[in-house]
Amino acid sequence: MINVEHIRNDFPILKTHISKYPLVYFDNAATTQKPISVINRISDYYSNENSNIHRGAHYLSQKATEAYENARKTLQKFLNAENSHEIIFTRGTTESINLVASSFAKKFLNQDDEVLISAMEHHSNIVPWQLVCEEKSAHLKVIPMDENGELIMDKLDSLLTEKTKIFAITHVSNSLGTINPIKEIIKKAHAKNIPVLIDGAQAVSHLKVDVQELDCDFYCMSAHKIYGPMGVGVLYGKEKWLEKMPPYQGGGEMIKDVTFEKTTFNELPFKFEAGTPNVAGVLGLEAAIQFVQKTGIENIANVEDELLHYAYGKLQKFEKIRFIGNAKNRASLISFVFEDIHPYDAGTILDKLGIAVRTGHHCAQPVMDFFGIPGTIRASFSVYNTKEEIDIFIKALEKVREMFG
Amino acid sequence: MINVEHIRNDFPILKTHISKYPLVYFDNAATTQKPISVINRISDYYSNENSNIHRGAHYLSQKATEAYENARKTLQKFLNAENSHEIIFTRGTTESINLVASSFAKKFLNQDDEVLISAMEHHSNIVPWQLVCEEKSAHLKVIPMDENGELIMDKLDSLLTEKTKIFAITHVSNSLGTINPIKEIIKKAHAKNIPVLIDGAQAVSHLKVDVQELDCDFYCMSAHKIYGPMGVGVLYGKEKWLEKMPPYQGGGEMIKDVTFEKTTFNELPFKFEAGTPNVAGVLGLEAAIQFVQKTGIENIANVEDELLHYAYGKLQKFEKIRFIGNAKNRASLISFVFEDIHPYDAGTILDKLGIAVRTGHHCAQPVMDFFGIPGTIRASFSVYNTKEEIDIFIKALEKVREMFG
Amino acid sequence: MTIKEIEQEIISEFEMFDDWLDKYNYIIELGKSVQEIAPQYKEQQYLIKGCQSQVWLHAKLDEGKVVFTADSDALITKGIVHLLIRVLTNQTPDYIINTELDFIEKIGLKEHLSPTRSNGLVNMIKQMKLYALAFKTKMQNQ
Amino acid sequence: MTIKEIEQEIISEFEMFDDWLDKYNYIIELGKSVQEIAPQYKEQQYLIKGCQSQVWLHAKLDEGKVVFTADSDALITKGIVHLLIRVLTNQTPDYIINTELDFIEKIGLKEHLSPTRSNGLVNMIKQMKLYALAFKTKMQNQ
Ligand SMILES: Cc1ncc(COP(=O)(O)O)c(C=O)c1O
Ligand SMILES: Cc1ncc(COP(=O)(O)O)c(C=O)c1O
Repeated sequence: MINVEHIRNDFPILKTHISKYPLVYFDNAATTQKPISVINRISDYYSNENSNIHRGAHYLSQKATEAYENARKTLQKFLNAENSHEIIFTRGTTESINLVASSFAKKFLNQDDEVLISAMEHHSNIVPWQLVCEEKSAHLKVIPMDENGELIMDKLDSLLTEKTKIFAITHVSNSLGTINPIKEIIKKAHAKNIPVLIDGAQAVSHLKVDVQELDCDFYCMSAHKIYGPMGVGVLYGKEKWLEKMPPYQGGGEMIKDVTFEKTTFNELPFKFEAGTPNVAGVLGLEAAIQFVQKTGIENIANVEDELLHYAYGKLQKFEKIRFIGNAKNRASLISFVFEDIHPYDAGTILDKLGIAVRTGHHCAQPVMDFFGIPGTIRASFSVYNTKEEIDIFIKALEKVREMFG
Repeated sequence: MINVEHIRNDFPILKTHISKYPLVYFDNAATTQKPISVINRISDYYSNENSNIHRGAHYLSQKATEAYENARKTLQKFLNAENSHEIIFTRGTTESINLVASSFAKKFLNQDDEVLISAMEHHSNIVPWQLVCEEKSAHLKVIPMDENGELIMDKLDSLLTEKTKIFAITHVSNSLGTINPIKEIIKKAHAKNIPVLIDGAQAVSHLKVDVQELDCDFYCMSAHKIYGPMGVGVLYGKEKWLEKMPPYQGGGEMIKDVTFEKTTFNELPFKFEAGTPNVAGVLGLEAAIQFVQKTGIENIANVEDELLHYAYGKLQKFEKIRFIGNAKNRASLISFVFEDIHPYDAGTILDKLGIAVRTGHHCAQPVMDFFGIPGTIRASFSVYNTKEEIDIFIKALEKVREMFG
Repeated sequence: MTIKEIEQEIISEFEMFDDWLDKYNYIIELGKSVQEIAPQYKEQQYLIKGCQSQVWLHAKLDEGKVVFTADSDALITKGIVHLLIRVLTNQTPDYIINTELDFIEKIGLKEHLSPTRSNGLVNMIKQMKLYALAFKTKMQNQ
Repeated sequence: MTIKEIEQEIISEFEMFDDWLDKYNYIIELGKSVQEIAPQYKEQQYLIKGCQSQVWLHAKLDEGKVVFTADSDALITKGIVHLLIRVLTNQTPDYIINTELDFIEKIGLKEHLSPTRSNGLVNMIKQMKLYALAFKTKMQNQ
């Protein structure tokens, strides 16, 4: 079992006060807070080990390179990738998706082809595909969802056609909490030889992910959403695809030989890692993964699920509350609106009371449009949150109802 | 005047020993070390302020957003850009150049057009242009240099033609130390209405850069080469170009409105900053810039120039030494080879003696090919280096000569 | 009254509150009492979009003075809209263009005017000045 | 001698040195004494490219044993090349394929075998095993 008090002590920011109120941080789906081990890993790197990597014959460079490549192996094990060179370090989920969209499209997307996404995607898994579809005169197709925020799986068969070149879908919705049945989805797509990219930004901090078991072709994640630093992410890609795809960015690291006439590219993973990598960030991510492994992803999920159910129970009693997203299988976030109170108003008062929740469209405007709302109040829980914090939150919501009711 | 001992105390890593030898870090052109103010800024951010930005109505998010946007203003002032929205935060110089190459080419580069670069570019300012030229069936042209590592300016006029759509050139060469006469170059290009991108990776830590005075169209830099963290860089671009250029990556932050049918993009600078930004990294960069401003860029340049001349004087006496790059106007780095000793051999022994220099092609293979050498030994100095360190370096080189001579 | 006088009046009103709760309750009351914009102006072309809340703004020239009406979908935004209008409506274009407002900061609501708050208010103020400028130009050309 | 015996011999030789300087001087001596590869093999197709230093490697089969010759442009690399050849030359393909070398680590030169050192040595060992495999296949098909 998890000792939450112990874990909270690992996170310096949780001692913050917002004017006279203790911080209640329920904006974990936007970004998680960082344990001291992550913060220290970065400081230690810059204080003792900092060097550019992969190129130097000197000691620091050698050490930094080893540390960086070890982090790649840590990520390989975390996602259970077959090969460490299938792990590409990027700037975040958004860049991972853009890398695939751009590079995959260059090679495999042609006029009148189709790209399939779902109705509950984050902008980061919509816009990159719109851009390449426009460039290639291809079409973006969308698998719809129902009122509960679950995909209408019946539609899948007819949307996966011989024109579909790739299917990009989120593992967990950041606005609804829905956990999609991606294993089944991947199987269906593969039956028609369609590769699948999974946006795992919201999933990896809550679910055990095994890319080989899922058999997904690409998997994307951000370090900052799983206790790691900003400016780092991961793209997992199956070797067979990454080998075939042309490079994304050009520069140092990703080349084998350069002349002005002709350049040959380096092997995986370097082909896709142009420029000086974010070594400190990657080591911070590794420390974050170690925090997750030490704590146990199942333990984390248990804590979070318990918080989710506790919060649901308490929220149910509010008048005029409408939950946005009622999927059966869900991650630890609740989106809701009060029918008579604007999310901005609620958010402002909650903020004054020290509670950090997200209000607005959560970078998922099409989802808001679908439900006919300007935005939601979203509370998302992490392993360091407590029932006491939820009680504070509920009290604050009562205040909100009182003020605007 | 600068008190170097005082400055050295600001850099924790300088106390490191490589086995029994004190570290002599002369690999500053690869990456500089970080002052404690930068390291602490990052830790403090994660310990007290961490939040996602631009989207939240809550206190932490608001504070983080303000800090991030203030850092943009700090960078604006540092480069003397006209507008703060002309400052785009990227992952580094490599990404800044790729962003321009990709986005500019989409709009302005057509078949049989030309892109001009120079013979002394880093791979990061060669390969992105090769990639877009190949895609667009355009041609890459190269302005040559002479045996001293200076551009042959006479050739410039005939290479800047009505076919030239953009001219990308380094401010300071990382392999030769040459400071190019970019102001004059920009004037010549502008006389023919050709925009100019400057690769400033090696320049900003040594020279005062004023983008308005230079009148360059784009200027690129990496935080990690100017005492800042890895994983952050800057693209300065003139508003008139950035406005016209299509977005590079798609995702959160860079949009105004998203529907599945049509997306409208956000205004500058957000249009080019897709996804969760590296807030901690940007604040670390800001702290680095403040370190430079506090120390004074002229003071830094003076210290570095003095080290350069001191080292030159001492190196001159070696037998069979050949300096690669003898430009009159140069930054604080020396590239050289011993005619009878392979750089790898020299580098290995220097490393054993605690001296971190770079050996190899420095991501500038065409430069090495030009001089007919496999690589060089490159010592690059920073404000925290000392003459005593150079003495140690010279002693070590004597040892090298003794062992291989 | 001049803009500065109205600003001062508002500042005095807000000095009465010694905690944020009373202050916000007052803003909410103000929000509820906004004279709503005429329905024909609650349309796309009068919309100032924010990421979080939205503002509709209409302006007309009446005997050399600019008359604003506005609305928002969020009550707190609406309360602040109410204050902005109270200060700027019925003033001459020139005066509107040349006056820097600072009462919002002084009554401790600055955070709502952060460009990153994206509630439409920053752009509303910009838009009010643009209207004033447009009317000024129009008057000069007459 | 078996590969393991030669490895042991080398390890004993290196145990004599008590500082790195003597060790490297010895490697440099070894580098100078490498039996140079025949000029016709010092060509592109025998080249194993590293970012820092390069290795040329040639292999032939002689009475069921693989005979390696090699060269490098850097002396230290050449010294290590010398040691690798001393261990693996004149052994049977099978034996070469199935033996994991560990003497480099034991004599404290592991850093030169880091895949990121890019001096060609890692790929040289790979290439030696590939040659052995090729010869083995060839012998089986005869
Ligand atoms: C489902 C989902 N996809 C993608 C992203 C984008 O991640 P990032 O902003 O870290 O690139 C997010 C988070 O904002 C998300 O929740
Ligand atoms: C001249 C020059 N340009 C570009 C780069 C690439 O910078 P980065 O690797 O930080 O993207 C470097 C440094 O490696 C450089 O020295």
